Amino acid sequence: MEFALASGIGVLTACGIYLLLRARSFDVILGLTLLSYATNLLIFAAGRPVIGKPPVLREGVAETLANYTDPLPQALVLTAIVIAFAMTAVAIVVAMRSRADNRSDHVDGREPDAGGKQ
Amino acid sequence: MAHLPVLPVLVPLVAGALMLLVGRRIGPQRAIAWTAMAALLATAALLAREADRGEILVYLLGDWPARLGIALTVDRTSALMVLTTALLAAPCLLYACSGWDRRAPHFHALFQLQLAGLNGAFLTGDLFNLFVFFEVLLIASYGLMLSGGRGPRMRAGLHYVAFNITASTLFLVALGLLYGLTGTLNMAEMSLRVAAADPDDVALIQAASGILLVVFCAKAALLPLYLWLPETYSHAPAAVAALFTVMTKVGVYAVLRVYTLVFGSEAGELAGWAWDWLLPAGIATLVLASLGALASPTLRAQVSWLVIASAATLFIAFSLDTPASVSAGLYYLVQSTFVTAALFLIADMVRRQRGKAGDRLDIAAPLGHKAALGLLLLVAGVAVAGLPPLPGFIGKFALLAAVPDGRVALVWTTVLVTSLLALVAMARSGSQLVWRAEAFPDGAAAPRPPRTAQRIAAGVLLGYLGALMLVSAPVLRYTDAAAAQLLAPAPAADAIRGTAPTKRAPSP
Amino acid sequence: MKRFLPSLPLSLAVFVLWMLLVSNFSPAQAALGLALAVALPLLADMLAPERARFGRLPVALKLGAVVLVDIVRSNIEVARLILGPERAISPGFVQVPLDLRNIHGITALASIITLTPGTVSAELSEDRRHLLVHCFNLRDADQVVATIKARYEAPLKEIFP
Amino acid sequence: MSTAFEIMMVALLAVGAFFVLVGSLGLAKLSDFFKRLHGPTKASTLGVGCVMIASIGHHAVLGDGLGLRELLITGFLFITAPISAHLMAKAALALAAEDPRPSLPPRDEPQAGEGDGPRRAETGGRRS
Amino acid sequence: MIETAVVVAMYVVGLAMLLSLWRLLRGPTVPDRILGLDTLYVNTIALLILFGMHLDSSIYFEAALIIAMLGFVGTVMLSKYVMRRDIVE
Amino acid sequence: MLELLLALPFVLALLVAILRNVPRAATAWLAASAPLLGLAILAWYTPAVMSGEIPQVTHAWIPQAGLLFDLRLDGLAWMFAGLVLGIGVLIVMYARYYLSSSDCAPRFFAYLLLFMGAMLGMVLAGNLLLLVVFWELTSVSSFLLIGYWTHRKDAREGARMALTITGAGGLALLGGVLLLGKIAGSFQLDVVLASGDAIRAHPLYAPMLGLVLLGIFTKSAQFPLHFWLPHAMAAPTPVSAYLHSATMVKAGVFLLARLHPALAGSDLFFYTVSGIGAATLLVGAWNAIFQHDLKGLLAYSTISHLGLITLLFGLSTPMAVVAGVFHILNHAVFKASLFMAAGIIDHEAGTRDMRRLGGLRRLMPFTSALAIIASLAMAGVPLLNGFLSKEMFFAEALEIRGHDAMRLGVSIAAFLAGIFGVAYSLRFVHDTFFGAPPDLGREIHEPPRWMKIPVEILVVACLAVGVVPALTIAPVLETSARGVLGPALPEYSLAVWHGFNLPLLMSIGSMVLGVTLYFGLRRLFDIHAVIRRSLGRRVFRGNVQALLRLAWRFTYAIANGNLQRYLLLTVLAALVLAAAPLADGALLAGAGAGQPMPVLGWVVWAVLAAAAIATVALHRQRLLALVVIGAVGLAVSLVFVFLSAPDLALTQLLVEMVTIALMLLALNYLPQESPKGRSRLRRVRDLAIAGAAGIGVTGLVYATITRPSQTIAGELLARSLPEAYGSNVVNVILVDFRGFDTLGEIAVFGIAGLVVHALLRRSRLTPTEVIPGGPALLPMPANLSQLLFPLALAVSVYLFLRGHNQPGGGFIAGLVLAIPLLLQYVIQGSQYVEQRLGFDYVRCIGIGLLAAVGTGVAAMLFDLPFLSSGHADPVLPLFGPLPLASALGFDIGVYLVVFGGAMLILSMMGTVKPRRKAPPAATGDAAPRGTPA
Ligand code: NA
Ligand code: NA
Repeated sequence: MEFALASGIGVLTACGIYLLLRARSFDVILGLTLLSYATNLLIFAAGRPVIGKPPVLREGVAETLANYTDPLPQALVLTAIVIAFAMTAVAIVVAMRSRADNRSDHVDGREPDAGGKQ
Repeated sequence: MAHLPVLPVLVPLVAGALMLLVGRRIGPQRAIAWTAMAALLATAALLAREADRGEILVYLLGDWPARLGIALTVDRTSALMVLTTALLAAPCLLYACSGWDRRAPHFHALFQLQLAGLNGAFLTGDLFNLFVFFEVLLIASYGLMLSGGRGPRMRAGLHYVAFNITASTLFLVALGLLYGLTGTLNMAEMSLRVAAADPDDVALIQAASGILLVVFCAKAALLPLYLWLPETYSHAPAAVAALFTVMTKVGVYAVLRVYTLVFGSEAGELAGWAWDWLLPAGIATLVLASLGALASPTLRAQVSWLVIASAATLFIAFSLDTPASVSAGLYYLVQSTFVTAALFLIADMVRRQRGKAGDRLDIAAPLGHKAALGLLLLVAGVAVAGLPPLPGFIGKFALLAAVPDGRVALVWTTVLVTSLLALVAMARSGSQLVWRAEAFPDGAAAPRPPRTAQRIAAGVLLGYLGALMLVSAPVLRYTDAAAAQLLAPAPAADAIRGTAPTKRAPSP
Repeated sequence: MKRFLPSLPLSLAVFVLWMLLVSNFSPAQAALGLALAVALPLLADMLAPERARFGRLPVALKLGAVVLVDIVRSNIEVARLILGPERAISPGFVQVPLDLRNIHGITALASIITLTPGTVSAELSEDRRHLLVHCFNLRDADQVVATIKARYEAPLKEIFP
Repeated sequence: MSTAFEIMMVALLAVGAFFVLVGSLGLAKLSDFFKRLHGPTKASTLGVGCVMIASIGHHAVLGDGLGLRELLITGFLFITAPISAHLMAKAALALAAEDPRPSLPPRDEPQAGEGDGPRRAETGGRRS
Repeated sequence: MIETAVVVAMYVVGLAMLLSLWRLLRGPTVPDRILGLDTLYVNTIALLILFGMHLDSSIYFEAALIIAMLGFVGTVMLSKYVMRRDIVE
Repeated sequence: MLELLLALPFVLALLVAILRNVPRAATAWLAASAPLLGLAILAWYTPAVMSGEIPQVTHAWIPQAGLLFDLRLDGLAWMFAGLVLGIGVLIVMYARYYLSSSDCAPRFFAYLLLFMGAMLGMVLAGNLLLLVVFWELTSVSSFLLIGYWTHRKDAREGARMALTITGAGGLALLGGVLLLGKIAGSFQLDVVLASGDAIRAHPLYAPMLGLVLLGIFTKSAQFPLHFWLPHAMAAPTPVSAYLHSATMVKAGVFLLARLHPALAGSDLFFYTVSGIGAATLLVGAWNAIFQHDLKGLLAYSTISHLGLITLLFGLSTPMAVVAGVFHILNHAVFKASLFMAAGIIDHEAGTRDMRRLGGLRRLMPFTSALAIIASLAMAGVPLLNGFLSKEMFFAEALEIRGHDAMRLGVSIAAFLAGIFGVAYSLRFVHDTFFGAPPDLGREIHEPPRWMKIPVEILVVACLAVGVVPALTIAPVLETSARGVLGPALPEYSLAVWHGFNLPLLMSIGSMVLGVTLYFGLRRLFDIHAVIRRSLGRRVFRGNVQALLRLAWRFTYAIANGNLQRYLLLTVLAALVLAAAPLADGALLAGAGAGQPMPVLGWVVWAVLAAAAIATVALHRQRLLALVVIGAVGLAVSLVFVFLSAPDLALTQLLVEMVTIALMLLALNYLPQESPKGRSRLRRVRDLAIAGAAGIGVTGLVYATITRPSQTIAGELLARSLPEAYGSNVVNVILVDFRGFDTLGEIAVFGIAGLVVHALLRRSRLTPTEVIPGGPALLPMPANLSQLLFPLALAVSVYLFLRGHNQPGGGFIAGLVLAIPLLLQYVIQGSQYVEQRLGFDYVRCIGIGLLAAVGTGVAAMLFDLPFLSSGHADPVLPLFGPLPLASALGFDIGVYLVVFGGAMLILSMMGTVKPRRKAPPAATGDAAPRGTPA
């Protein structure tokens, strides 16, 4: 299972990075979204997740890591998800404004054919 | 007083939240902003005084032992950073209050939240919490930079945002791996575990901390990650760009904090590995940034490159890893923050006095209010080029004096040659902007003079430099002690881990 | 009364939902459920200009039973068609003329049509006189229309007068 | 736990899983969007419904006592499935190259006010 | 026996998910893909309930409830986009 | 008192600069008062200094770094201070009349006084670092002075050139001084001067000497760095007279004298300094002959004389040192007067070009006489001061011991330089004052009296020293030489007549040959036609241009404004730093065995991987990518579900929906498709990097999570219920253990809302495609969603309340509140919803933040740290026990911020469309309604 988890994260990372390196703002944002999935899973994986032991305490079950998975990475991922969403929102809006103001959705604000070098 | 360490975060946070309740009326917003500013200055000063007693203040949030919850840790260095930020913020706020704050929606709220983020990043002793406050300050900086802007600023903003989100993603990757390998997020606790790491884990820990290093260097604009900074800073509104000068310092600070405490002298096999990378990177960055300053088409771009150069100088100072060099670096950090901030403000005033030419260096244009602006530019230029007697010189010579014997040739050559490049660059700009200024054509009215608030703001920043020059001895004594504290992390780590909660049971 | 309890069925639904969610009955939970049952429909009412008038509970229950049976029956029917060869299927659209005028009634009808496998309500004409229905296997359009009108629309007209 | 209960549970699970599968099979197999649109209904009605009932029984007998919370899931599906089906159909109609809709019968004489009233009430706020 | 049935049912639902995924990836039209995604959500509800039975835990109920209640919002928005481009008119 | 002496010029500079609108005379007097008072103070010290005392004051500045504010008035300092102040007075006097009415006098005098202060500080400094401080200050102030006529290109260029060269030298000097301090163990001059032997024996002596000499040579314009000096002549003449004859260029030789005891005495020193000095001596003198500009000639002459002084100090014998000190004085006096004379000529004739000048002796006889006398002093004619030191120089050259070749070379150089010196002096005199009077179209007459007085004083000094040296200069020379050599001065005599010896022969020879040379050259070719372009300037400009070009090319080749490159470098940097330590296969060492993988897990894996890859494959068709990425989100939620993270699954699901909403809203304003990237190579490269990163991450994660965990989380589990009163440990961490994170997190969320609001509030963006027709009417979905709405709200409240003990909590509940509302926006339109449910989302965020902070602050009232949780269990009469945890208050804050933030973002994005075309029926401007908040 560890390998599946690790390789899933790897696939997400690879896909995310490929999109991150594209030239259009929307593609970059898609890439960042995929990367944020990857990082969330990565942090989550750092807690050595197991099946069926959610960290919600039940009566009569000893409160040890033998009975519950590590809750800390989950809390971290929650924070990370929220922050990633906030960042995505800002990035999207900036991309919209950049497109509207600069008449191109190229990340550099100009079509590669239109403008030469600086 | 017991709650002093948390106040630098709470005061601006509450102020920022209150801004949202008063709506768009500028009067109440300014009142809140200045009240908070005053409170923050007082808090920061008190904090520095407390920290200078030599003990590490540990504030256990939620009354949890440091390794379970989040602990704020105040040593001399973090107190110095908080104080620097507060001192910097006041003139920036003043400058913005001359009109920009009306034009940029939510300026005051974002400004306060940015301060909260900065202070949080300086004070926290927890690695993940550091990430969170990085994000707070970053997202507030997006707002500050872009609110009220358009066109090219949006393009620069898109770069800035995308770049930083990428860096933050890497931050999370590093955090996840480090947590997976050490099982903790508290830096003091982590330092202990890194020191005692299984030999099989060492390479992995180093890989993780390598990614972390990339993140911090990206925020601090170190080679090869510095490229985002010039366009970002030169497109930001003046007051904001001035405030941003402390943001690269956050990255430098984070490197200093993490790579002295967690991977510092106590870290066993990993002790100080990062410095081997940072010295050449810092030197290369310094050279490139100085060339950039020379090549800049505008004054603001030039100042942006100088910001990078100052961060690179800091990296050089810190990577030398001696108490004297770290101390010199801390001193240099403070002064370079003020001087580059002042230059951003001056550049803006110059820009507004030159009509369409703006702050472009390749065009001769009339300059209104030449005498005052010329004087400001002169003082700031002297300071930024590291000429005596201003603190830039003191910091530089303290740094040079602190270079250990083996590195003298390399570091001295770099620092001295780049100082010359900075000098040439500033002389060129001053000559182009002030000296070459023609008279206003007949009939053309001279631009409205810079507002008093703007001039005072720039003057205050330069005044800091004067003050810093005069009290260099006590400041350097403080930074000496701060460096000693940083480079001997064991007592700090013990203090943090050993601090007992008020009511709760301590951690075993 | 209407002012504080705009829609009794909705309030009831909220209350039932609450009690189902919290599972274990306690006076405090019941009180909270009641409070929500009053408050939330009021809030929702601000968004809904057309209030539902709900009558004839027995008819509604009977209709519910009919629909449940139809769901099971048509599920089997459609499953058989899906598993069989595709040529046996001849899909098509029909326009079902509506006598219902109440939007709640139309909504209920459309929902029932959709929930019953084999038919999907695709569009309500702009004048709300016709409902476009797609049939998975349309043999006799008129019969489909007649069935819908008789089995579902008629009781709905009673429920939502 | 009686055998009858067990058999019932297994049957419910079998039926539920079967219809979920058939729904997706239809989705994957059929050749045209509007045909496929019928598939998921099986999953969301009978498929999930049967699994829900099985779950209620399971938790009532084997777990922490009777709870009817699963009914809520079916309830919500009954509210939401028509909305999504309706909108997807509308989307497909909007994209269709040629209008597949049978023509409407000739319009009746407009009955003054009656049909328009509610519609205006509904949409009035939206047009500016 | 119930346990086996639950596990088998989970595999069947998993198969259904793969079929839905196929449609999602295959298209050909945008509504087809939306439909694939929507079905994937519905399959997930069944899977979550089965998983709860499998582990004898009701802790996954909320997730299923949320999907049932709000999972269609994505479908609605995507469809609205296809229809109008502007999802909040 | 020494402090006062030093402070005077600075204080008066400030006064002069501040006091605008006072008469020029008053400004001048104010300015002159600084050197005058300074001279008085110096006079007061004179007896003490002459008697061998060294008055000294020390203040701490940065003692720990060795930088003391230490002033020390020994003989050398005393002499230089006198020079700086004395000539300073004359210059001020002269400048008062020299400056035209359009020049800004206060600025000029302020700069001049600033420079004077810097010079004084440098000569008085008793601490080497302090000396460097003032040294650099002279560079800066001279930059200002040279560039004083800012409208002139040559002035600006000359100023920058001077600053560049001397600034570079200053930096080198800083390095040298730091090394010197390191070697000597102190920066205090006393200590350094006393440890000459140790210094010369130190292995760092050579680099130290090189750096210090670089500083000295740049400042004193030694070959080959001499070329800046002629270009500095663009400055007003008082500046040239002061800086470029008497003071600043003397700073270099001053330092040479100052550090002589510490540095001199090695072969390295001897050869380098005397070699450079000799070269400068010749190059300067030869070039001076061919200048056409009076000031240019004087500048090259200055270079030559500075070379002479340098050479003398290089020879290092006590006598040579005395001669060097002596020549410093003499040169200052005659050269200052010559510059002033040149200034007068320029002032009166309007030109300094010797090709256009001539016959001035008839038009301004008195000035001409003065200038001629001074030129003769420059040429080293007997009975003038220049002669004396030149004699001493010849004598020293002939007496070099132990280096025969050197003796010969230096002697020849000295002789040649003497010849050239006579030639250019002659040219100065002949071309300017003799011959036919020019026709310059203006009347030329004697300058104002006060402008001449300074020249008179200086020329009188030349004569006095030259005729009766023993009575005039001897005590001064002795005092100042003692400052260099200490009490043991060599025997020397300042008599005019030493008998008929070789030096005298050389003097006479050079005189004769010099005259011959000048007239010979004139005979041979037209000296006026010779245009000597400054090679140094060309090289300098070329270098600066090349540097700028290099900087430009380098900078913009790297920072080319291309985000893709920035991101690529970031990714690569991370890859390299992560891979480096693992290169030797350390990755898998220590990895343990994993858990078995259920088949169903592979299904989820397949959904995840397939959807992620499909997102990449379809990314150019953006809508499709969005549909597919939804499946990735779903798969991630499923991973969370299966691996025991219900809270995460819920959050992921909800955020997924909001994200899709966000992207769809944005997609309306972006192109529907991405154009295909032009470069296939780049795609392949990116794929390779992405693949490498993917593999790397896989390896890192696998290696990490197969190792045993050593987390502290066990303690969190154990202390969650008893101390934080919650059984959902994840939520307890969020609102209690790590509540501060959550506070930051909601701050981020709230700020995101504010940023979006700020960016979109007034913007009206144009959609890429507008589908014709009115807004979609969706009566049936609207109806159903209205039914759903209150139910969803109830679920939201439920999730909120139970969050502390079961999956749920403020964040999830906030989104469960927001998404149904979003659905209302989608189905009913934003105006419809906002008219009926008028939330002020901005305020909602503010209140939420305050609620969260307030809950934390409440703990402070109980003397507990911020965010300490509290707990109460009141039993209500009818309802039974009511468990209350303070965390609930915090969670309310989270709830409000999340709801407010999410809705603010979504509603803003729904309201940016442009004004819709007015429906046919409507008239007038149907502007969309204002946005919330
Ligand atoms: Na149906
Ligand atoms: Na002539």
